[in-house]
Order: sequence, then structure tokens, then C-alpha cells
Amino acid sequence: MAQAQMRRAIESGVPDNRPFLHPKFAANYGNWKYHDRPRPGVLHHVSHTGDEVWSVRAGTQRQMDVATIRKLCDIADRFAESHVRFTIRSNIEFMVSSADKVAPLIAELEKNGFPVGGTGNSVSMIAHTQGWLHCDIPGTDASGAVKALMDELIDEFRSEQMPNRVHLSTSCCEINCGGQADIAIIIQHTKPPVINHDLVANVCERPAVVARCPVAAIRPALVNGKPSLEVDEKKCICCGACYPPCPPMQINDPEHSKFAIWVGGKNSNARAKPTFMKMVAAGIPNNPPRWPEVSAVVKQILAAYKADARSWERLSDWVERIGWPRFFEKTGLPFTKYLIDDWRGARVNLNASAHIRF
Amino acid sequence: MAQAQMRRAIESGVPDNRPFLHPKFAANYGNWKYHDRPRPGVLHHVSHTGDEVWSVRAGTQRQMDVATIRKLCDIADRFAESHVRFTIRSNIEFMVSSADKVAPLIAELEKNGFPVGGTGNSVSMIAHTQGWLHCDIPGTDASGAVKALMDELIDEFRSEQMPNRVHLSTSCCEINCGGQADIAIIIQHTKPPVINHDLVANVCERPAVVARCPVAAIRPALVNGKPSLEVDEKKCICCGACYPPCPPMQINDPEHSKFAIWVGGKNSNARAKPTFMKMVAAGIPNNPPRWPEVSAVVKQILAAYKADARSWERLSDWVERIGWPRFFEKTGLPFTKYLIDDWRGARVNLNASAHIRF
Amino acid sequence: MAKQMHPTPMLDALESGPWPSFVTGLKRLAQDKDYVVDLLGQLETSYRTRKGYWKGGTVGVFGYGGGIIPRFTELKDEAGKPIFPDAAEFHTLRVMPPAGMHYNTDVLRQLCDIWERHGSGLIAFHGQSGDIMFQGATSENVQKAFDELNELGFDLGGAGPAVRTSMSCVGAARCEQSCYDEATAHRTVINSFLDDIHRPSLPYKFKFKFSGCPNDCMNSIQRADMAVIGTWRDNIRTDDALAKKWFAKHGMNELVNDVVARCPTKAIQLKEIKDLKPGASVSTVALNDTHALEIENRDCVRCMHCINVMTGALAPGKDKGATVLVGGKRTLKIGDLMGTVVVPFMKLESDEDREKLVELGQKIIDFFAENALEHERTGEMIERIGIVNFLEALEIPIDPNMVSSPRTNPYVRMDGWDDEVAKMKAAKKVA
Amino acid sequence: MAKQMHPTPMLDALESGPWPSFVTGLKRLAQDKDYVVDLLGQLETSYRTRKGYWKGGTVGVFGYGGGIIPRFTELKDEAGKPIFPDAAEFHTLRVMPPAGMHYNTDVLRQLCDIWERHGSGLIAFHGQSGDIMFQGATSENVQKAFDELNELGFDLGGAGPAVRTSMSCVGAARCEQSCYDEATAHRTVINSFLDDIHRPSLPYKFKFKFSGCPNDCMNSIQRADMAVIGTWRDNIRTDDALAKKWFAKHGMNELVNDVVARCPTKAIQLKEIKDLKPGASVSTVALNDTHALEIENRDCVRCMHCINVMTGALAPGKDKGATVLVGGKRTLKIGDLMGTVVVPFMKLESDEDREKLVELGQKIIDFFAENALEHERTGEMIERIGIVNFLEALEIPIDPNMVSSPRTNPYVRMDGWDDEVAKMKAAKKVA
Ligand code: SRM
Ligand code: SRM
Ligand code: SRM
Ligand code: SRM
Ligand code: SF4
Ligand code: SF4
Ligand code: SF4
Ligand code: SF4
Ligand code: SF4
Ligand code: SF4
Ligand code: SF4
Ligand code: SF4
Repeated sequence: MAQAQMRRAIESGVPDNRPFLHPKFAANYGNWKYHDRPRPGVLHHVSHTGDEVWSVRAGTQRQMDVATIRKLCDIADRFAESHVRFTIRSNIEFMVSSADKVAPLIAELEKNGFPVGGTGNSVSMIAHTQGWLHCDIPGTDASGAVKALMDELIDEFRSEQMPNRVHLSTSCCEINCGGQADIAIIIQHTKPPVINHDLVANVCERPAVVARCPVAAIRPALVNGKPSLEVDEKKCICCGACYPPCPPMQINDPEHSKFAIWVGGKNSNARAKPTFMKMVAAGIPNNPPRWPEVSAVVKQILAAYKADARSWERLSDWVERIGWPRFFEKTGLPFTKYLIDDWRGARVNLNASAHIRF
Repeated sequence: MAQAQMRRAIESGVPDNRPFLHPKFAANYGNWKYHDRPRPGVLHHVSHTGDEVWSVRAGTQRQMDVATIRKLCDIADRFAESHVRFTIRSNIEFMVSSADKVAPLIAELEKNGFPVGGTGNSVSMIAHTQGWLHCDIPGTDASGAVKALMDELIDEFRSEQMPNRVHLSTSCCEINCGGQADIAIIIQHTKPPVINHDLVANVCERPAVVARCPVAAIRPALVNGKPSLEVDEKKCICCGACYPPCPPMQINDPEHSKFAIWVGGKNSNARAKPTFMKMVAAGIPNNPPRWPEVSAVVKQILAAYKADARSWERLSDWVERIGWPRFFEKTGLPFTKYLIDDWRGARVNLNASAHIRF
Repeated sequence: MAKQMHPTPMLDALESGPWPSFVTGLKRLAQDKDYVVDLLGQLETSYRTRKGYWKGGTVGVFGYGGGIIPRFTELKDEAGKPIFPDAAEFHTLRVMPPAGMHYNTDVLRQLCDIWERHGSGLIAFHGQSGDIMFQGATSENVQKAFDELNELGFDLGGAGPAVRTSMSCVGAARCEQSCYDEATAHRTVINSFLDDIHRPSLPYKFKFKFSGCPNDCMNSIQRADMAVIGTWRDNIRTDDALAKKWFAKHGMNELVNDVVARCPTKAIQLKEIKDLKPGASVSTVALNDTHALEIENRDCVRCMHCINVMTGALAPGKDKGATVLVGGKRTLKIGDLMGTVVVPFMKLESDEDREKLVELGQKIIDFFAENALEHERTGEMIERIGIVNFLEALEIPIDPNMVSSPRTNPYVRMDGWDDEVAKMKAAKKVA
Repeated sequence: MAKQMHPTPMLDALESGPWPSFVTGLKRLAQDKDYVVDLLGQLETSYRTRKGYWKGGTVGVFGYGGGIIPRFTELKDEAGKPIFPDAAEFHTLRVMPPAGMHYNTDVLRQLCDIWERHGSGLIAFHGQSGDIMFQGATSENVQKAFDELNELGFDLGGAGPAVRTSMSCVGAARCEQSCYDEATAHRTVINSFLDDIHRPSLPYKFKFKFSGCPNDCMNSIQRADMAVIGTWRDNIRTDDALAKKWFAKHGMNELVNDVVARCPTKAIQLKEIKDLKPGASVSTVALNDTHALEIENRDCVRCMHCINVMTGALAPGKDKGATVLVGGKRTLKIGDLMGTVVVPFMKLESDEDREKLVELGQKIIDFFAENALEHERTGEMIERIGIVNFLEALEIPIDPNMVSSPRTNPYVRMDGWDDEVAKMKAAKKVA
């Protein structure tokens, strides 16, 4: 039997990170005192014992070929101390234990096309997802849209000129694996799924699909004598939740799967409690390879935020101060009825007060 | 025919208030400049023309016999200028056009048992409802509970020593005609209705009653062969909504209709947006004629607020600053699971953050 | 001299203490009226048994379908006879007050006289909806009392599924914060809906309330289907003389802690006079020779707080009007609802302005009448159908001031986006 | 040398510009691998047609039920043959990283070597759940790649209805804000649930995330079924030397506007040194010879803001631990949910402390496994059954820190009130 010969997995789980820690990290573990940023892209941490470490942050394309990774390793071996880490935003960090190693390391990274930055009040790398490269349900690509946008935002990545840190995310379907962010770019379908009735019977577990629809718009139905599904198009909110469990319910559409832009998601507890992001623009075409319309809206929002927010105001703090009417005015984005919430508990998003801005 | 002889109503609607306005009000209508309060119970308004008017506010029992009203009219004729008005809290206001009339007027009011106060940062008269005196669904009395409590709070009515104005309300059933308030005292039933099945068929329109229940706990049923109703006691939240349309569904119970105390309702837009009140105490016995347990809890809350709030903080502003854990600590009230919301949209009342007070 | 009093040991306990006692008042009435003697008997029973003994019924005045709250006793002996027969009927007349609840002693005395003749002699100033409640008349006397009250110029208010009696604050008559003529708006609106008040035929009650400014002394936001709250669009007005007087009395700490720090949007800043940056949307006011307040009116949300604290030194602007909110109400049956903004601003100065307010009310009531379920209030209806559908039916343009935040949920079908944007742009060009 | 490249005009447009290009990377791989040549062909087709062409399937490694994301091409000709046959299978291995995502170059090179041998050569550092994603292997090669990765000390992460791969912040390794040993907690917890990771059998996915302080650099609150966020109970620590250095550099205006005014609860006050009121719950720090900050720690909600701005001058206290929140997730199917507090504070210093965290996780997962509907996350389950039922099942005592406000709705049956109060009092006496 083939199986009998197969290797049994060692269920080792999460590897111990101690062997990988930079020696200064290991030595001062849990004993750091403060940090500063000598320049954008560089963090300087000082421990209670007086030990110091410099971390240099650089952008990557996340989905890297082995040559790129080996190149980064070469740089780490030659210009740093052979230890690196990745951030939650797929930036890479190189640690060095003396200040004079910082400048040569930066020069080498930049020379090899890895922009240094993403710290403090910069626009960091965009958290992103799989898209056409790998996912089975994407309405668009992720890596491409991110590359195109980061090309345009690279100066903001390299400098720290924003009022506070700016975190972006992109997601290639409404499921939004990219998550809440200061600015999130997400596919928004605008038409109900087109059902390939021939396939439903074989491929889809119909009760499960019916249960998956958040607005109960799907009914089992007989189509051409075969068991299939039927969508009440009046109810359907085009979310695409039926598509993963039932691929014949094609939700993606080259024309009608558009982009929406969301702002003001904040996960940190700094100052105000965490906030959900809000939809502020929609109907943006899905236009590969460089999605210029998406970049334009994002840049419009960033420009307004940069010009008007006070220091330490995250995007949500800024809007909290200036109000939504002014946000739409300053960004030039249209406020339409679609931006008024009508989902569960939507009432909390209505203005239940006489607080008005003129 | 009797009807033919009957007088046809003059549908005059809301009467014109001009004939009743104090002359200074009429002369300076819409042209007031500012006001101050020379002492508790007295408002001094100055118009843009320099005209001045003093309003002296006194407490009443709201439900007044004609002798009381005539007494107030006598005082108005002899010590004021024959014009009065009532406030939303059933206080009466006497207007005079010179400062020297204020003191004698106050003396006369106090002499006749009408406490002067209720302005500014005082505890004003309690907004209240009908109770056993008149309503068809009350769990308790209103006028009596208010009289008993105002007896105890009269010093706070006569002075202005609270951090900001304090508005109280009482309501004799969960319907809460008394409304949102800084502190609201409301009947809370704790047992499902006891159904008098003999009467249901005659008295209640059964579908309407079924529709009225907010948790769909009522089903039509045959009881002893007669059409009646049946309550799923597991679902029933003892709200009493079924009782007005169907009096045989007796919700009031001498023992199990208790009091709950709510705090932090604020309707004004000053500072924060208006806020809903929150339940902070329950299980308080319905104990006529003077409901001492209710007064005790209200006074506990008022004492904590008075001692700890900063100036201009309404009760809701104060708790917003100190937090709910501290509120329960400072008032000595127990926080139990029943105080955690579980109704529609309850999630907005959960702590979705790491903001914690220790 | 009426019949002998029933013993009322529990009610007697409400005669002691400094606050005016309604029991003492009732006893005074009982001296002349058997009616009230028996009322006290029933009330004492309620106090003893902790039970209510009234039930409703149908009593009205000729030509009207509402305005009376009928009460018949349920406290009966085994033979089904009332235990307190003289108080077997105890109906209330709800009578609409003049706006702002102003009276002179003459009219008050006349009201007393009428009610002494035909009723119990007990009057509540006022009910929580604003009615003068004439409490306690027999079925027979209700019409008589009404006829006399009506001749005096008063009319019944609402009850049942009807437009209800309304309230407006003292406002323009005495209050410097008033942003419109509350009394005239109140009277104009309510008197346009008398048929809907007197002949209940809506799905459920509908309440208007009028507050002259965002202090909302009428609690309209939590209690009115349609709340009309005064506000202004231009800059906060200032008065240096009063500001200096205030500052001299209260000092810097109070200024910072009570005014500057409490502005919800940080629209107010304390500045040295030399650093002031005047501008089209900026108000400034001097506190002394060196210091001043600077208010960025575009950040101000018209909360009233600074104006309340420094009355006269700061004041609402001159371009006044009102915000209209819809849907406030109590708990039944989906939980308490506050009104929410449907018209961020409308002028309310001329008769034409007020006519527009009446029209808005009419449109809302018509829509309510046609679309609400039975026993459903406007707030619940809007919750069910969605505010956007409501606004579209009313042809009210969308405005970001209607939301505290845009949608946080992607669950919406939005293939009409481009059309909406085009419509908006077209509308802007026209305006 | 691999086969000839397909024309990729659209993808080529992603090679220009300064940001590192994944297309350039793929082309580099394509030089040696037909596999990637065809991958580029399919991707270019997606760019042109704006459609995805992958579908799922079942591929795994021996002994495990999850951890592989299988992908089969759907881009076929009329005969049903793949148009890009060399890339007909493109599976991803999700591999759990070391906590904090630390590596040395040695191990990175070994990972590259393995993936060059058995896969496409494309690795993502990291997926949004934290996995190292080895993207692109044929069904045949998946096991080979896994065996080598596993020998190197790595293991598969989660996929499907399973406990998922977790993330923890850099934390104690480098960050002065760290309030517990994130990496040890992360590893201890996750390695206690390996069976639930490798053999998916829960109602739906379950995610843990670990952030060392309320800055929540792991976005745990919106993305974790169970979020463990560091915090502290005692007073904020201070360092006069660093505070004076900060003040000298930034000045009074920044102090007031960026620190004092931004404290969400006004817990920080600027004071003259002579006016400071020290006390058991007060932290003070000097800014120069005359001025200081005074923090009332009982009002502080541990938001981190002041500490962020004045790093080192202000620092978390010494009595550290973590807050646990449950129920965060994305939109499907009732809308985005943030986690909410279920344990306001627990110590996380010793192995026993961490054992308690594992026990809590186990209890929650057990309850989830038994009570959630299919495809229902913890947040949705709690929304459905109510947080109180959830807490009672877990035997977690009620605490007002769990709510942002007590109930605003009277709709609850509360005849157990007295018993609850008695229970609470008894519990307090014991404690
Ligand atoms: C490296 C990283 C953690 C990791 O283990 O990967 C990290 C590291 C630090 N974060 Fe973070 N944060 C990191 C992602 C985040 C995230 C999550 C994200 O990026 O999606 C958040 C939450 C975002 C949100 O609220 O939506 C986050 C919210 C913060 C905050 C709160 C900011 C605020 O004002 O709201 C601080 C405090 C600050 O800025 O001083 C902070 C501060 C820091 C400090 C200064 C902590 C310290 O003392 O060392 C670290 C250096 C930050 C810098 O870039 O200047 N970090 N930080 C992450 C770097 C991401 C990147 O490459 O850009
Ligand atoms: C690969 C990854 C995106 C990326 O490029 O980084 C990803 C990709 C997919 N996600 Fe995700 N999710 C990924 C992180 C997330 C996150 C972020 C996180 O874990 O912090 C979320 C939001 C947090 C959450 O769990 O709610 C997320 C929320 C979802 C959801 C919505 C879950 C929900 O309850 O609302 C789905 C849909 C589902 O599971 O039915 C989903 C489903 C999927 C599927 C399996 C699509 C499907 O149903 O077939 C995608 C497989 C793509 C592929 O071909 O590899 N993915 N997904 C991330 C996992 C990589 C890794 O293991 O490190
Ligand atoms: C007479 C009355 C209106 C009426 O037409 O009847 C009235 C009159 C004034 N109110 Fe009021 N308010 C009156 C009920 C209310 C109510 C409603 C209530 O009592 O149920 C509210 C809303 C309560 C709430 O938020 O829940 C109300 C919220 C205010 C506020 C906002 C206070 C705050 O900080 O939240 C102010 C501003 C202030 O205090 O300076 C205010 C201010 C005023 C001023 C100072 C306005 C003025 O410049 O003349 C008036 C004198 C108040 C005083 O007592 O010192 N009035 N005021 C009401 C007196 C009730 C009483 O007898 O106690
Ligand atoms: C008399 C009064 C209390 C008082 O003593 O002041 C009162 C008394 C009653 N209210 Fe009320 N409500 C009174 C003002 C209010 C208010 C306050 C207001 O109007 O601003 C409210 C809250 C605002 C609102 O409308 O939501 C109020 C909310 C209710 C409700 C709940 C309505 C809802 O939609 O949630 C009911 C129940 C119902 O109508 O089914 C209700 C029902 C009743 C009934 C008719 C009980 C019933 O269903 O049989 C009570 C008749 C008592 C009686 O014997 O006179 N009463 N009721 C107030 C009317 C006097 C007046 O006309 O001036
Ligand atoms: S966002 Fe949607 S399309 Fe993109 S990786 Fe996640 S599940 Fe796939
Ligand atoms: S797209 Fe969403 S709403 Fe429409 S049928 Fe599918 S699951 Fe239901
Ligand atoms: S609160 Fe209830 S019992 Fe009291 S008057 Fe209103 S409806 Fe009647
Ligand atoms: S008391 Fe309320 S919940 Fe219970 S049956 Fe009656 S209406 Fe329903
Ligand atoms: S609502 Fe405004 S205008 Fe009316 S009385 Fe109150 S403070 Fe004055
Ligand atoms: S009225 Fe305007 S400026 Fe004044 S406190 Fe309110 S929001 Fe601030
Ligand atoms: S979450 Fe806190 S402890 Fe962890 S890296 Fe971020 S700031 Fe440091
Ligand atoms: S950490 Fe505490 S003191 Fe500092 S800003 Fe936040 S709440 Fe205020």
C-alpha cells in the first residue's frame, strides 16, 4: 500500500523563534525602554540595560520569487547581521547593533530596488490578498493593484509626512480577507449571480448554499427539470456569499464587479476605541493592469487627510473632528443614498441628534 | 333625537397664547439678549432693548385641586403681575418686571407651601405619570412616589448645588410615559402575565394581541374549550405590552412588579449627542405609601454624582468620564448579568475595545 | 358637606413632608364632593393591595372620536356592584394648552370654575404630552364640561391612533437661545391637523414637538415622531462686554475646563488677541485686553454648550431656522428610538416657511398613514423600510448630515451608483 | 531554460515603476520553469478577461485534513483541456511561521531551496493569517515539499473549519510596550490545538491573535475569534529624564495638543509642580523645573496614546497581563464584528498563567464546537445566543468592563435579580 510507505508528519506546530531572534532581541527580551526613529524606515530601540538596536524596514512585493528572497538574505549577511523579520504588512526588517551600519544597509537596499520606509507617519505597505493569482473566487487581482498603487505612493512610504500612520488594505472580493484599514479597497459586486443551472445539481450542496445567503434570497428550484437554485433578484444584495460553496453561481463579472473605497477603520485602541471602516466611494471600474481610477480616489483621500488632519489624528480621528459633510466636501467625493446604512442595527449610524455642521 | 340637540364643537385647536403672555414677553418676543440667576428659583432675563423680567419658579403637585390653583392665582395677582406659565416639569413660573417684587413673592410662595427652586443646577420636579389614580395599566402609583421622593429632595430643589441640572422621571409601567431622564424610576415586571382565560374570548382581539408581543411569545390556544391565548413563559420578557390590548393578561402583580432605576438619559444636544438611559438597579420593591427603597437608591446615585462630577457634567457626561465600573463602585450598586443588554443591536453596548479601567 | 371619608391611613402618610401634597388637595375637594370621597377610597385600596382598578371604555364628545380617556371602576363587590359607587366613572378630558403654557389668572380661574361645576375639581398642569388634564368626570358630565371649555376657547387634544397634542418651549417669549417662533410654528402646524387629532384614524399615534434650540427643553428627540429643533447656519454671535464680564467673574480655569475643553468638536480655541485669525467662518470674542476665544464655525455642531455657559457673550447666529428629526418614541416594541435628522435646516421665519413645515408634516403623515402597520410608530416604520426609502418617498434630498457615519456594511445592491451621482451633479448645477 | 514565454502585455505594465514587482519575480522564475511560464499565461488571461480561473478541490498531506489550498485550472479549451497545461495545478502550502516572524538567513535559504525543488519558487511572507504561503505546487509535489519543510522544523497551518494559524507582534523581542511574552503565549496556545488545526472538524474557522499592548499591531480585535491584548493594572511608569528630553524638543503646544488634549478620558492633567497631588493611583512626571504631568490612573483606560507619544517618559505599569476579547471577524454574514471583552485582565507571566489561557481557549472552542451552527463564527454565535449565556457556560464572572454601557432596553426577564445579587455578594466575601 502506497500510504503505508508515506512519511508520518511531525506535528511540531509553531517553531520556537529563539534560534531566529537577533542576539540583541534575545538578550533584551522584555526589557526594552524606549525607541525613536532617526529617519524614516529606521527604528532605534534602547533597552533598560543601555543596549541598542537599529531596525531598518524595507518594502517587498510579498509574493516573492526565491531569487528575491536570496537577494534579501545576501544583503542581510553582508550589510546586517543575518537576522531579519517580516512585519504584518509584509515589510522586511533588518536588525543591526551599531548606528554606523544603518546608512550602508539602506543604500544597498535602495540600490537593489527595496524602498526603505513604512515606519511612523508614513503610508506603509498595503495588506493584500490573493486575487487572480491564486484564489478561487476573486473579482480582481490583488498583487497587481497593490503594485500599481504603491508605485504612486512610494514617496509617502519613504517619508513620514502624514499626520499619523496610514494603513491600507485591498481585497479581491467582498469577503475582505484584507481587513479593516484606514483606507480599504474592496471589490463590490453590483449584479446578482448568474447561475449555470446545468452544473448546480452536481457541484452544489443546495441546502448549504441556501443557508449561506445573508438575506435569504436563494430558493431551491427546478430548472429545465433539473434541481437547481433560483435567486430573488429584488432581495439579492450581490454579496457573493453563495459563490464559494456553489461556483455555478457566478458572481464575478468583468463589467459589474466594481471597486468600493472604505475609510476610517482603526484597530488600535489609541485615543478612541477601535472603529469600523465606512464606505465612501463606489462604482469604480475594475481596470487592470494598473487600476488608475482606484489610485486616483485613494490619492484624493490621502491628499485631503494630509492637508487637513492634525498631528496624531488617524483618518478616523480626523473625520471625527471635521465631520462627514466636510469629509465629502474636502475629498470631492459624492455622497449618495447608497452610503446610508440599511443593514442590521443601521439606526446607530443615523444622526440621532441636532449636531449639524454648516 | 338627542344628538340633534347637541352642541357642535368649535374646532379651535391650540389657543393663541398672545393674550396670556406677560407684557414683557410680548414686548420683547424673540429679542432677548441674556439671562442670569440671581438666586435659585429665579431667572432674570434681559432683552436687547434693556427690558428686564424676573421669573420665579415654584414646585407644584401637578395634579392640583381647584383651591390650590386659585391660591396660586391669588399669589400671582397680589405678589406678581397676574401672568404665570407652567414648565414641562409642572413647575409654575411667576413673572415680575421689577427686582424688588422677587423677594416678597418668594416669601409668599414658601409661606403657602410652594417651594421655590428648580432652576439651574438643581434637582427639578420629577416628570411623572398617572398611576393608580387614573391609568388602566399601572403597576404602581406615580403622584405618591413623586411626593415621597420630592419630600426628600426638596433641599436639592431649592438650591443649585448639583454639577448640572438633574431631571428625574417616574413611570408606573414599562411603557414609560415619563420618558428618558438623568434618573428614571420605572416599573419592571418580573413574571409573565397571569391569564384569566374566561375573559379572553370576549374582551380581546386575539390576533392584535399576538402581534403586539415583541418576542412573539403569545399563541392563540383553546383553554377549557374556549378560544384563549397562551404564553411561552421561556420567551416572555414580562414587558406587559399584551396587557393594554387584553386586560385579562394581568401583568401587574403586587409582589413581582418591581422597580428598576435607569440613569444617563440626556435629551439635550449640549456637548455630547443625546444619550439613552441605562438600567443600573432593579428588584426594588413596590412599597407604598412612601417607597423608601426607591428613594434610597436615587439618593445614593445623586450623592455619588454630586460628590464626584465636575461642573457642567450631566449624569451621562460624568459616567462617560469615570466609566461604568467606577459608577457601580461609587454608588455601591451591584452589577449583575441582567444589566448586560441582549436586545436588538445589543452588541453596540458591549465593550469592543481594550479600553478597561482598573 | 359631602359624605363621610373612608379611612385612608396610607394616603395620609403622603400628607406629611414639605412638598405640596396631592392627597391634601384631594381631601380638600372631598369636603364638598362625594365623588372625591369615593375616589380616595379606591385609591387607598390600590395603595393597600398594590393593584390598579380602572378600565377603559368608550366615552366621547359629540363630533369627536378622541380626546377623552374614559375610566370605569373595576373594584366591585361579589354582586358586581362598585365598592365606591360615587367614583365609578372617572374620565379625563385632554385639553390643548396655549403654546408655551402661558396663562393669566383670569383664564385659570375660569378653568377652575368649569371643572368645579362638572368634574372632580382636579386638574393636572400638564400631562406628559402637554395637555391640561381635567381629571375625573362622569360620562354624563363630559360633554357639559367640554362645551364650556370649548366656549372659553379651548379644544380637546389627541388620544388613540391620532395626531397628538404638542408642546413647545417658552422660547422666543423669554429665552435668548430661541431660533424660531416656536409658538407660531406649534400653533400653525397643530391647527392644520385638527381633523387627525379629533378623529383618530392613523395606524398609531403621531407626535410633534417644538424646541427653540438644540438644548431641546421639550425632550423632542426622544418623544416626538416629528421634532422641530431650532438652529442656525451662520456664525455664533459675540458680545465683548458680556464676555469680559463673564471672564472677570469666572476666570481662566473655568474658561478652559468648562468652555474650551467641553466643546465636543474642539471648535473653540483660547488665543492671545494678537494671534487671532479672523475669517469668514470665524467668531472671536475678547475676554480681557490680551486673551480671546476663537471659534471655527465650520467645526461647530451647534451643540449650544459654550453659548449656555456664556449666555449673551456668545449667542446663536442670525441666519436661524430649524432641524427636523423623525421617529423618536418609547420602547414598544423594538426599543427606544431617538428621532433622526431628515431635514438638516429649514428657515422658519415667514408664513410661507411655516407652510412648508406643515406640508412636510402632511407628507410624512400621509406616508405614515399609508405605509405603517397597525400600532407601528414612524420610528419603527422607518426602521422596517429603511430611511432611504422614506426619504425618497418624501422627495427629500440625501445629505451627509443625516448620518453619524456612512455605511459600515457592504450589504447593499448598488448598480444605480452612477445614476445617483449623475442626478446629484445635475441637481447641484441647477441649485 | 524553460519553454517560450506567452505574450503578457498587461502584466508587463506592472514591471515599470519603483515598487518591487511580483511580475518581474515571476518572469525570473519562468526562465527555469515551464510551470511559471504557464502560470503567467493564465494570469495574463485573467488580466485581459477580468475573470479568475482557479477552482478548489481536495489535496492534502498524509495524516492531515487541512493546510493545503488546492487550485486546479478552469481555463480550458473546447475539448476540456487546460490551455496552460503546465500550470493546471497550483496548490498552496500554508506553513506556520515562528512567532513574531523572525528568521535568520540560513533558514530562509533552506526554505527557498526546498521550494525551488518542489514548487513554483514563489513564497509569500506572509498571508493575512500569518502563514508562510508556499504558492504553487502540483498534487504530486505537495507531500514532498511538506516532508522537507517538516523535517526543517516547520508544520502546516490551518484551512477550512479548523483552528487557524496565529500571529503575534514583535512585542517583547523589541518593543518597549510589550505587556506579556507574546511569542511564548502564541506558541503555547497554538501548539495545544494542533489536532484542531490539522484535522478540521469545527463548525467553522477559529482564529487566535496575540498583541502585546492595546496598540494591537496584529489587528486582533477585528480579526480574531479570541484576541489576547496586553495591558496592565497598576500605574503608568514615568521617567523624568526622558520626559524632560521630550519636552525640551517638543514644547508646550505639542504637549497640550498632542498629549493632554488627546487623552480619551481626560486622565492626564498639566500642572505646576507645586500643585501636584500625588496619591496611590497617581503618576507624575516632571517636564522641566516648574511643570509636570499628573495622571489619574483610575481614569486611564490604557489606550496607549500618551505612552506612544512620549515613549519611555511614560510606560505601561509593572503589574502586566492581558485582556481577552472574543468574536472578531469579517462581514459574512451579519456584518463586521469586533471582539468584545470576556476577560478584562489575566496575568500571563508563568507557565501556569499560560496554562489558564490555554484552558480558556479550550473551553471556548469546546463550547463553539458544540453550539455554533455550521459556518457560524464565534462572534455570530454570541450574537445569536447572547453574551451572558456564553459567559455563564464558560463560568466567567460578569464585570462592568465587559460593556460600554449597561442595558438601554427593559426587555428582559429578571426575576433572578435577588439571587444574582446574593451570589455576587457571596463571591465577593470569598474573594
Ligand atoms: C512591526 C509592527 C508589528 C509587527 O510585529 O509586525 C509594528 C511595530 C510597531 N508599532 Fe504598530 N506595528 C505594526 C503594525 C501595526 C498595526 C497593524 C497593521 O499595520 O495593519 C496597527 C493597528 C492599525 C490600526 O489601528 O488599524 C499598529 C498600531 C500601532 C500604533 C497605534 C497608532 C494609532 O495612533 O492609532 C502604534 C503607536 C504609535 O504609532 O506610536 C504602534 C507602534 C508601533 C511601534 C512604535 C511599537 C514600538 O514601540 O516598537 C513599532 C514601530 C512602529 C513604526 O512603524 O514606527 N503601532 N501597528 C507592524 C508594522 C507594520 C508595517 O510594516 O507597517
Ligand atoms: C490567503 C489569504 C489572503 C492572503 O492572500 O493573505 C486568504 C484567502 C482566502 N480566504 Fe480569507 N484569507 C486570508 C486571511 C483572512 C483574514 C485575515 C486574518 O486571518 O486575520 C480574514 C479576516 C478575518 C476573519 O477570519 O474574519 C479572512 C476572511 C475570510 C472569510 C470570511 C470569514 C467570515 O467569517 O466572515 C472567508 C470566507 C469563508 O471562510 O467562507 C475567507 C476565505 C478565503 C478563501 C479560502 C476563499 C474561499 O472561500 O475559497 C481564500 C483562499 C485564497 C487562496 O487561494 O489562497 N477568508 N481571510 C489569507 C490567509 C493566508 C494565511 O493563511 O496566512
Ligand atoms: C422652562 C423650561 C422650558 C419650558 O418651556 O418649560 C426650560 C427653560 C430653560 N432652559 Fe431648559 N427648560 C426646561 C426644561 C428642559 C429640559 C426638559 C426636561 O426638563 O425634561 C431639558 C432637556 C433635558 C435633557 O437633556 O434630558 C432642558 C435642557 C436645557 C439645557 C441643556 C442642559 C445640558 O447641559 O444638558 C439648558 C442649558 C443650560 O443649562 O444652560 C437649558 C437652559 C434653559 C434656559 C436657561 C434657557 C434660557 O436661556 O432661558 C431656561 C431656564 C432654565 C433654568 O431652569 O435655569 N435647558 N431644559 C423647562 C423647565 C423645566 C423645569 O421646570 O425644570
Ligand atoms: C396621561 C399620560 C401620562 C401623564 O400622566 O402625563 C399618559 C398616559 C397614558 N399613556 Fe402615555 N401618557 C402620556 C404621555 C406619553 C408620553 C410623553 C409624550 O407624549 O411626550 C409618551 C412617550 C413618547 C411616545 O409617544 O413614545 C407616552 C408613551 C405611551 C405609550 C408607548 C408608545 C410607543 O409607541 O412606544 C403608550 C402605549 C400605547 O399607546 O399603546 C402609552 C399609553 C398611555 C395610556 C393611554 C395607557 C393605555 O394604553 O391605556 C395612558 C392613559 C393614562 C390615563 O389614564 O390618562 N403612552 N405617553 C401622558 C399624556 C398626557 C397628555 O395628553 O398630556
Ligand atoms: S478577498 Fe476574496 S478573492 Fe481575495 S483572497 Fe480573500 S476570499 Fe479570495
Ligand atoms: S449574492 Fe449574496 S445576496 Fe445574492 S443570492 Fe448570493 S448570497 Fe444571496
Ligand atoms: S407609564 Fe404606564 S401606567 Fe403610567 S400612565 Fe403611562 S401607560 Fe399608564
Ligand atoms: S408580557 Fe410582553 S413578552 Fe410577555 S407575553 Fe406579554 S407582550 Fe409578550
Ligand atoms: S429649547 Fe432652547 S429656545 Fe427653547 S427654552 Fe430651551 S433653551 Fe430656550
Ligand atoms: S456650540 Fe459649537 S462651538 Fe460651542 S461648544 Fe457647541 S460645538 Fe463647540
Ligand atoms: S502591539 Fe504593542 S507590544 Fe506589540 S508591537 Fe505593537 S506596540 Fe509593541
Ligand atoms: S493611556 Fe491612559 S492616560 Fe494615556 S492617553 Fe490613554 S487613557 Fe489617557
